[in-house]
Amino acid sequence: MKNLWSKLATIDRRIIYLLVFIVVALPMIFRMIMPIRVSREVQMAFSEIDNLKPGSIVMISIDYDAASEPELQPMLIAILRHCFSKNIKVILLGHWALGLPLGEMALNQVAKEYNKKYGEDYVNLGYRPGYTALMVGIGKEIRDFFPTDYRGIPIDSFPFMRKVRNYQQIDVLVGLEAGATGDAWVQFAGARFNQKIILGTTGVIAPDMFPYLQAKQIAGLISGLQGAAEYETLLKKAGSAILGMPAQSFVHLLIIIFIIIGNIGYFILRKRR
Amino acid sequence: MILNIIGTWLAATLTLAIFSFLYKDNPFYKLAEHIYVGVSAGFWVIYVWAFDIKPMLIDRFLTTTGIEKWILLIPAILGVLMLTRWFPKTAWISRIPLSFTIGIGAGLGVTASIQGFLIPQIGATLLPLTTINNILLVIGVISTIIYFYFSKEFKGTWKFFSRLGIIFIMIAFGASFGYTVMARISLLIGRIYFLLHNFLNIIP
Amino acid sequence: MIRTQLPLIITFFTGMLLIVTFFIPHKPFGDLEQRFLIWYSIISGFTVLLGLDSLVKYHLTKLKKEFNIHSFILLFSLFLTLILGFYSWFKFKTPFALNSPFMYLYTYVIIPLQATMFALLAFFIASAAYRAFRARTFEATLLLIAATIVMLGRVPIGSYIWKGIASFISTIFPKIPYEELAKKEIFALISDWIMNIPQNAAKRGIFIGTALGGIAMSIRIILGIERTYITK
Amino acid sequence: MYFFFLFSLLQFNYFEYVKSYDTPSDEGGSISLEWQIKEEFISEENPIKFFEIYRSEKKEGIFENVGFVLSQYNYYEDKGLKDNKDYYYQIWAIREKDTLKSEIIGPVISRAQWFNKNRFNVLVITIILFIVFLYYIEKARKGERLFIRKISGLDAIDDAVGRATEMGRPILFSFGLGFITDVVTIAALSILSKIAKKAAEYGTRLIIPNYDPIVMTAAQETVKEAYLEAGRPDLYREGDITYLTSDQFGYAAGCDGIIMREKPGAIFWQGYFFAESLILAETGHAVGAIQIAGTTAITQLPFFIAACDYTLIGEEMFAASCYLKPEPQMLGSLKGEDFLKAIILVILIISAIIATLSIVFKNFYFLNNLYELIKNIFTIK
Repeated sequence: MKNLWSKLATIDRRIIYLLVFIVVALPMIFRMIMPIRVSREVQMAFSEIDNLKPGSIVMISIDYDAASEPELQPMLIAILRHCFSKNIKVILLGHWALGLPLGEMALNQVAKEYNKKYGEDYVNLGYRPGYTALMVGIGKEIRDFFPTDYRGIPIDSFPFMRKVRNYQQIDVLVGLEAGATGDAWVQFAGARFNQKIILGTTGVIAPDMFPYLQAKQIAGLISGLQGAAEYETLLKKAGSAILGMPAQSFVHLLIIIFIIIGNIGYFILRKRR
Repeated sequence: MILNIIGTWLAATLTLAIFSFLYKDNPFYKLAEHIYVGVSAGFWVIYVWAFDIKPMLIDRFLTTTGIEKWILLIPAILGVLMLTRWFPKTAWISRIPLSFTIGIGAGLGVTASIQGFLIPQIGATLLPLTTINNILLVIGVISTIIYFYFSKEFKGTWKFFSRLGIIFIMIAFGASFGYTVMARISLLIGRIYFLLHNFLNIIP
Repeated sequence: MIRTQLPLIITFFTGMLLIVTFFIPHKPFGDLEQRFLIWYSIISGFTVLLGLDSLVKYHLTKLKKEFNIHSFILLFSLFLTLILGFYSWFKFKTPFALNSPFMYLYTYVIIPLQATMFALLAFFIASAAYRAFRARTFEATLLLIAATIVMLGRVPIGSYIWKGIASFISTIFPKIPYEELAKKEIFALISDWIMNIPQNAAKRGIFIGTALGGIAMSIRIILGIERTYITK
Repeated sequence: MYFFFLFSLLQFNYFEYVKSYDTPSDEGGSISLEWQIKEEFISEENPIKFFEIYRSEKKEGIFENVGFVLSQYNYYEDKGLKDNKDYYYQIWAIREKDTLKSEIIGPVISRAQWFNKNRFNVLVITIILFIVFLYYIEKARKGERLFIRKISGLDAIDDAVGRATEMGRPILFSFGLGFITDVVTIAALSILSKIAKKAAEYGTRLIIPNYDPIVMTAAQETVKEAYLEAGRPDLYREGDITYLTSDQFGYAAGCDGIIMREKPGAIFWQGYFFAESLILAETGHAVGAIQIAGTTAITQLPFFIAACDYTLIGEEMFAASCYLKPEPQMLGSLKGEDFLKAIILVILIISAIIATLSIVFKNFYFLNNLYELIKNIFTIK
């Protein structure tokens, strides 16, 4: 008996690691889903894209990098899935040089799922420095900044891009933001050119974006991993956010159980001594 | 496309190699670790030169005119002086740029601490003792400050408050610990999703 | 003499200049802080070479003593990255062009390595909690209780547990209606309170202390009393 | 009739006021604008979307749009202007259905100032701090004896080095991700100096992997000097104080590798840390090292407390160099810190009493004003 208590007080860390791994992986493998309440601002964002006709054009801006990947990448994937499932064309660009690879990865992944072809259904314009000038400039003529896509292919060689000249041909702009570029999109694309904008942001900067929503400067707001999970719920297609939510609860519980076990072992051993 | 597949395999292999460290140190981890240190050290050289030296020094030197242009030579010279460490005889010269950077830190350490921490944190604690929360907050701040008193032995009332201070500190640390768990699990969810979805393709 | 006195003079002058000009918005003092920080960035751009030299020298000496695959791999990946970086810079005008080989390396090597190292924290936070959160002393008990409550307050499972507790309470005390009790998200409420009041208070106290300590340290550095970094 | 005429002229004016003035306490090149739209033009069915700001260099010239703010703001700072030059402004309120334009205001001129009035309270506090520190340092220099309480994390340094020596294992020291411009790194250098001296006396190897090259050079100098002072310059090995990488988690991966292979008997985490703190400390614990951490990074303290044997919390880090090197001047500045803490305590207590009384006795305006004054001193403008 004494042996058992001392074992409880000194569980090998590898057993803890294994259990954490299992508790995160299993709910994901078995696609366990907990009900999620959808907030109004995510519903607004979803409806905006949902109401677009096939062939409409959505421009997505990747304004984050690897540090905000866990929060913003699920949003990007969910929105791409939404667009591709409705045959909406996607233009991707970004203002963070180190974030664009994340955009490219998501595009490759989702395009494969929906059998979409580069140049016919989506293009990736890449990164250009100096975001203010770029945001204002697209209002006049997108070719002034992006005569070619990120590989150097002229954008006019893609059929659907030929008719895109400026914001007027872009139905919705989606900004995925981890910093100040979200404000800039609202100021330059939104206020000057009346571009319809949806923002997806990290949990940290979301409170700063709410005034824009109240002022109807943006048409929807998705914030943090919770927001991504809500979007996935509306889309009825599970992604990493919604699949990860149950794991959160279980790991928290697991850690608390470990703390309790450790303390039971510790107290009984101490009493014996 | 084939490059993407190779890339995903590479990424997955490296991911698993790092995770293997949880069991124990092993050749796979050791390999991944040395690749990581090598690649990231190289990456930072390029990063610093592309985002610091080129725009802040070279481009600016080429585009500005007049005195501003020549002022830029000061940091450039200080930077070069740093490299005198390579030769034992001149190594002491590198103390000039070193002491300059330490001076920057110390100067900012005074004004930035006063403006950024001292004033706002004191200002936020100037509260009327009309609610229990306010009373607790003020007592908590006071006793925590007392805990950090160094030139007095903790005896009597003083001891009471310093102990109260450590109680507040421990509650605070426990709470921040618990608060952070969620963010850390999110990271693991992201990695496992990558393995299950992008690599093994067994979940949507 | 010059070797020890000159650095102290430079530190004094730089530090005092930054403090005094903090209050002067007029040119050329207004942007001095910004300017010095840019200068610091430029200086550290050069010191990258010192770091590189240190890393390469260390592993070359190791390799010279006897061949080992790991030092070789490290140097190989270091130089490969540098070559790909400068090649991409030259060919695409920026090393960060998405289709450049340098970015390929970033995407499929650095990002997964970074993310996985970061994700190790999920395991370590569990093992640290298990080991350290023992009710050894009164203070340690408070630490673990605060952590547990905040953990429960952050996830949906906390409210399930509370519903269980609520039904237990209402069976023992039938006068307390279950419905109303269950509606109160007690763990979330307490956890918010802990974060806002005691957590905030202690954090403020630590901030004030740290700020004072940092200011004292800075003044000691400026006055040349603290001079560990300058040797004879 | 005459009245009506005047009224209709005034009705043309949609704004309560529009003010423009040189932005105070700045380096010039900036003009501030403030405005208030009349209440009767704020309506539910035709709400204001935002305000646009127009600028011209001549009153009759062409006005150019220079920026906009959302409707809830009524302040705009126009930057990037030339000093001592006339500018004219006009504010447009863009409403759902129409646009209301203010009258043209100006000319207004931008200038640079020599003193930042917004920082007056910072200046006063800076001067007070300097006076207090200089006074106590001077007092200590004259030879007054000062008491300093025990800091257990620092007393443990000798034991930790001793234990590593007994076990025949090396010592590992890390500055975390701090740069030389973080004063906490300088505090860590002082602690390193003490550890290096002990390590040299015992002949124990000291390994320091680095994140920042400048910190690395400072560490090399400090350790070399400490070995020299301990009379063992022969033991100094520059190859043990190396640069790893400036990638946060690359550094953690490298440190973890070193810990696993070298199995240090004592580990010191001293400096500024971010999320990697727990990765490092848990690995250190796994190899059974005594760990002494110290940081001012408040977010990482809980993890060090959980995983390490001793942790220096915030200010204790800065007190360390005084504690380890008890020169009179050092102790003097520590005494100065404590004096300032006492002042802060007094301020907190007195202002709490005044604030409470001013609520209880609402008629004593004096108390209320006093409380407002104290609050004003501790507000950043």
